[in-house]
Amino acid sequence: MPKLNSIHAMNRIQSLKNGWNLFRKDKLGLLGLSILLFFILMALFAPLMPRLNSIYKPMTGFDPEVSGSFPPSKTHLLGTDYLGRDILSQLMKGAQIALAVGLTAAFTSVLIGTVIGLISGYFGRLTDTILMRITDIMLTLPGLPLIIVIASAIGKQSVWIIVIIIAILGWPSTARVIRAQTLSLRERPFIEAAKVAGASSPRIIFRHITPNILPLSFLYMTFGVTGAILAEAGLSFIGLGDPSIVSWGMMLQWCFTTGYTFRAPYWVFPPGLCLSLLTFAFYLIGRALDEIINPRLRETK
Amino acid sequence: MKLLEVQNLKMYYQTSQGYVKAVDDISFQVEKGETVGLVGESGCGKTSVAISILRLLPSNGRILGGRILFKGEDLLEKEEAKMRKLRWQSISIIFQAAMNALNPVYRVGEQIAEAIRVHQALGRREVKERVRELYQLVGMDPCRGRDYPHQYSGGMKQRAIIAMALACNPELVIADEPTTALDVIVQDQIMEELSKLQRQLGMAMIYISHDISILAETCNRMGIMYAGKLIEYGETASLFREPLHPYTQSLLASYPNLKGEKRKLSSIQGEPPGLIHPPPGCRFHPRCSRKKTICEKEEPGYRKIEDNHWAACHLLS
Amino acid sequence: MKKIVFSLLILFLTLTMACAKKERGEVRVTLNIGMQDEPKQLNPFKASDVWSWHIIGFLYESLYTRNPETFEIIPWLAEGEPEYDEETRTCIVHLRKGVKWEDGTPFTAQDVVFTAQVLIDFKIPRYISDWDFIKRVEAMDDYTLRFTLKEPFVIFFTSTLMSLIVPRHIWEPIIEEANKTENPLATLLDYEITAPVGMGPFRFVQWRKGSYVKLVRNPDYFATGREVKGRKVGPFIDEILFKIYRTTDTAILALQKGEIDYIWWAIQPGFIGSLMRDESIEITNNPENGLRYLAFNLRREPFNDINFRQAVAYLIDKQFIQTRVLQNYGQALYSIVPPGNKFWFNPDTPKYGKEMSRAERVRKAIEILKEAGYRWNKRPAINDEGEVIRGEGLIMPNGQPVPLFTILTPPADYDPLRSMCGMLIQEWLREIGIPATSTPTSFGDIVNKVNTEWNFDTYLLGWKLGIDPDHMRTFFHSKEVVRDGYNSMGYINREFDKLADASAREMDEEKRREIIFKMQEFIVEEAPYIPLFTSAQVEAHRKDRFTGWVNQLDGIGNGWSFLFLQPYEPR
Amino acid sequence: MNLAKFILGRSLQIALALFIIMTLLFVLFRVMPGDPASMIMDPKMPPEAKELIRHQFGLDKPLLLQYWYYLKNTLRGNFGRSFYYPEPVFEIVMRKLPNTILLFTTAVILSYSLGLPLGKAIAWKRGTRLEVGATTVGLFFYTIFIPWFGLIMIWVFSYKLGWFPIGGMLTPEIWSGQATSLEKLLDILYHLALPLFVLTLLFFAGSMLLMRNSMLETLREDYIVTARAKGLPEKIVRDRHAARNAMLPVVTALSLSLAFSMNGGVLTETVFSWPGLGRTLVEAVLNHDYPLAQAAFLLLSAFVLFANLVADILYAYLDPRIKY
Repeated sequence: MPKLNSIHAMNRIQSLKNGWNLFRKDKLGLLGLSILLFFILMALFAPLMPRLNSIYKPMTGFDPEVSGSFPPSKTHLLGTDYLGRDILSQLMKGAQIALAVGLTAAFTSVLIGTVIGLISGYFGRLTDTILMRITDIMLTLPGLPLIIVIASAIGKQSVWIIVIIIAILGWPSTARVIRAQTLSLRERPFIEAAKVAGASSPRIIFRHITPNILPLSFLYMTFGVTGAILAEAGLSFIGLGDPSIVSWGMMLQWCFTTGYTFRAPYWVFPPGLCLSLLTFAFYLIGRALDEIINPRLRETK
Repeated sequence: MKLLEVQNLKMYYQTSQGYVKAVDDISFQVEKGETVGLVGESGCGKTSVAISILRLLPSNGRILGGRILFKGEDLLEKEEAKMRKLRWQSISIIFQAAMNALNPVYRVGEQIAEAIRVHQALGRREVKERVRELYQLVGMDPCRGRDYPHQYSGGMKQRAIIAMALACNPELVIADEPTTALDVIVQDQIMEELSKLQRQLGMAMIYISHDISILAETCNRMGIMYAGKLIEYGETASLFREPLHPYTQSLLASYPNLKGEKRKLSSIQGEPPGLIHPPPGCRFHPRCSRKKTICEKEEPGYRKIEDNHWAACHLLS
Repeated sequence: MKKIVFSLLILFLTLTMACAKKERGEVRVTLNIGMQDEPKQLNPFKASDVWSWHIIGFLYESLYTRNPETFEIIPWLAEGEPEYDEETRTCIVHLRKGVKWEDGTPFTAQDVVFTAQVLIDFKIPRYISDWDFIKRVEAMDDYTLRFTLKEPFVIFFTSTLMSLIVPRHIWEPIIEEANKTENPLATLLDYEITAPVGMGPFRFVQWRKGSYVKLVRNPDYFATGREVKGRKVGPFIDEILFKIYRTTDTAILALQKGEIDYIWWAIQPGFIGSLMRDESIEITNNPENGLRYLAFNLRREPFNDINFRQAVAYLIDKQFIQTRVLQNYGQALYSIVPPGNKFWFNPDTPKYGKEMSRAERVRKAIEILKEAGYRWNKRPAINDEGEVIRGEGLIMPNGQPVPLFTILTPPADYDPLRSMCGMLIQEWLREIGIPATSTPTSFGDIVNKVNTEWNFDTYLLGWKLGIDPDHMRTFFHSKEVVRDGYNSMGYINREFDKLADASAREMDEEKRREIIFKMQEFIVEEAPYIPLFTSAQVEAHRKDRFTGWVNQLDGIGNGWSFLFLQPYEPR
Repeated sequence: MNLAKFILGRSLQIALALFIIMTLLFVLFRVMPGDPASMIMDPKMPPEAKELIRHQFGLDKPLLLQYWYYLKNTLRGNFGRSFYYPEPVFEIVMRKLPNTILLFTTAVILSYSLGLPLGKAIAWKRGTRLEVGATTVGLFFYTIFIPWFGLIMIWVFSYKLGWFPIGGMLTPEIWSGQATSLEKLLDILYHLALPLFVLTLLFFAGSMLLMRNSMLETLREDYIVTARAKGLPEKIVRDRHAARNAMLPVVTALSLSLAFSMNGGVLTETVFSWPGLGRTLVEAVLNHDYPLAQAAFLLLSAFVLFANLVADILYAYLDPRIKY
């Protein structure tokens, strides 16, 4: 039944080009995309820094001239940390880590969420009830505390373990949405047709339903990235991060534990700002995508 | 006397892709106490006409031209506050989506009472009494006023909405697909109910529907809309007897005729055009089986065929 | 709605601001001390953390104590030197008369006998090593004690006689209760003390968990008015308020705002810069009596090879650690006794790699390994510019490659210095193809793997030490190679055992010192531990509030400081 | 649906969730590889004490029996003794719980009472600069890294301006002296102000954005057009018809976002040294005080679940479709 004000409901955007045309009109989305591009560039250029000079190794580049934390100078554009390591190169390395952590964790959790949502939505009945009950419960658990507890039980402080934990805990919201979408897709005529034509369940799921929910999964991934990056940073901040890795959270943790918090703004400010900006960027992009994928949210009717 | 005159109305929606020309240069009139039908496929601009009359446009809707005279006064020039007084008091509307036209969190009776309170200085008891009356008028148990919308069946909701539309004794009621969501039996009941009420109360009505057969029995006059244009307008009998526009003809052909003879349902080829870049010339030409070269280039003007029967088609000249 | 919320907000803000400006109350001399954590407990038998002892230390006293400057032992609750008789292995100690517990009960020899009996009978883990060689403690009268030793151990004087004494009349019922339970020791240790009765310079008043602990001056303190090293013993402070700040940052801010007068923990170098600029704050820098070290599992290859261990010792750039990681607040360490312990510290132990450049260290390490029969898949080298060209695949003399091994370090939050050192050592070792991986691991895990399971390669931990160097005996003696023993490395050397035993029995200080020196050389040579550094106890206090802080090994937060502190009076 | 039935159903779900959490904790700390004893026993304990605890927790029994003991103990509030503090864990967490409730609930209530009207207002003014500005700022705060933001707040308001305390919950001078209860109350509020502000700002951003989106959805509903067609004044359409309905999904989202908000709660408590459960959890984990960490987490989850229930009841109250 058409709604009063959806008289000219747009056809579902199928081609990427149309999507991009819509995205281009979203100024906040573009802002997000440009911030993200900036950080991608940062991550890409990160390996170049140590090649310039070995003092730009983020972890072990101790500048022999500088023995402590100093404000920005010509050789160290953003200053140095307490061991005389270059903050800029750490920041760039941090971008790499943040993107890697965020994307891997988000991808994995969305993958899990999508599969669970698909199974739950497609098969329905008991499978659905059980899976959705679990999902509901998972959704009501406080995430970061759970990650903290699991990380402490495992005891090893490795960034990949953190990623795995985040990934495993992050799927429920995706699963829910994908399930709802699958439920509505399942009733569509073309699925019926495929069933009548004798297609097997996996075939229907992968050939017919999955392509239709992928945009939604992708959308949830952008939100997932935000969550994963913040979770890793939060863990690092409270001291459960991976000390063998230069992440922004670790940079902050080093700064705090060595007592430069209020003394070295050039050291505290960049990682925190980068974290906030990168997550902000992913959120903006996600929001813009949301408006494309869910036309109901779009301004124009 | 003419109750409502719509003159050259243009109403567009602004979108990121350009203007959606939902109502493009439409004129028609409604006499006092008369029933006028507007027919067309969904998305042709019928509802846009309705909400233009009430000036209830969504934020991106713009009226870009024309006049809407209600009892001689141009509604488009009225201040918002005066317009608000006029809504419901003089012109009320029954929306197409009965299911969603009632606010789910308030009692139905309260929603009707709300409309009365805004427009009439009545005491609490009087309002209550009026609501009871209205319930009885549409054939419902007044006690149901204490229920919430979700406790109503579809038909009941529609009746409640009708009751609400009649709350302030309006001079004109716009019924926008009042029965689409209901099953056939209820549809008939509601339509009968409405006709009865109209006769009883003597108000004018505009019926909007995609189903030409429903309107045939109730409307004095009828307008056929296609892609934002009113392509034919005339008295119902005349229009049924001699549909002028090819679109009207095929529209009539797709429904059982008045006598109830079953005819082969012939559907019209193709899809209605998008309204951002409607086809040049006659908007129907891409689907018209009898199109001429001129149809692609020049927009047809109205041709008066009989008294009160007009159509816009190059074939008529 | 909006208005209500807004006006509530305004009200809330004005109230809180008004509250902030409120005056502080009556004039009493209060010393405000910032602590990082609250005491775990006030039970002196169980408490093992510094925060608890920061409080408990004020409440109880011991028979003897150490001079604030020379660390020589001086009588405290006791009167005169202990009278030791070598023949009978007995020792007579006389007690000072007229000392009272804070509830007015007189302090007698019975309290000491009782305390000793509890420590010995219950084998209280924290104290038993100081008491298990004591055969008997008897009260000959109310003010005379006789200790009978099973074996002569020098720590009798340096540790045993310095144990805290608890009041018998308070603890006797508790002990009786504990004895009735299934596990008396656990009951005693878990016993929660809420209102401790002591006799120290301050009395316990209140502890609001998570926020503060309050102590007030003990007006009957027995030592008040005595002179020690030319200074009059106080306390000259009416009360002490211990405020708990979880982070150094907040404590520093509180110090700068004058909310506290002293931060009772070592602050990280990063804070010092901003504090130096503050006129009213003084930074003290005292050596710490402790060491951080790298230990090997000598049960495994190649750590059982002294050559390997020495090569590692050469590769570790302790000076780099000192200048960078410690920012020169602390010292590279070349012995098992920290240099701050001046009497016992042996300055002439072998100093691997001291004053050597990176290239020289690497060259030396390669040389040692080559001579010992090690080979490489890819030999590390040093080019003309003195840069190290990385080697790969170190192969042991037996033809096996050196396995990938771990350096267990505590996580950064526990000790940023050690986890950072772990990272550095990993890099230095890898340069010449030693496949080390620094693995930050929770402290509990390390303890479990190292002490209980002996399932480790190398680890990086630290010790906080006493003045007496007896710790060397416990760390490296072969009898400690037992589960949960101190010698987790599995270091067994009979020659060292002999030296260690002698050091414990030697009652003559000068002779003992020679033995202790020898032990230091021995261990550094053998390198079951590689001592890394001793950090500095850098502390901050306000100069405009109190004067008279006593600078000591381990900082100004010592008992003497609080006995001598006087309110600052500007001249 | 019947309200009582609804609440009962939700309570059962909460009970189930708690049961799953307990099981999860059991699996994590007892079954995972490594010595389970080391997770519930202080490595520094004397062997006799270890033996006692081993017995008490049934570590010498088969796993299933251990699980049974564990459930029984936990349900009785016997979380064991803390490794770090010489106290039963139960007492510690119960002392911290009110502080968390105070900070968290006040922040939630405050942020929603500010965020909902503002979200409503900016949705109504869709497309204006105000809306874009508020949305952008809201999104920024929604994704900001809380510890960093908290520290900046401390630096500005406590350090530079000196308006607020740096952390903690009370002023020792006031509480250890003879202060009246009012003064003590005000002292707590004074300490509460800054963490509350930070947490409120973060939640506020979320609630505002939620309300905005929900309001935008609602404004497309047909009954809004009906309301406007009825000639109702805009304010009534906005507040009575749109906002009232827009609240429903917001309340649903509230109950889902509570768990998420707790992340911010934990970090805020840590940064501001607020002696709540979140910081207790963090400290317990850093101290390897596993019994305390488990209990803090369990209680934190229970609190979130309970808050969920409250949100659900609120929803049932707001939505007549559930009430009857």
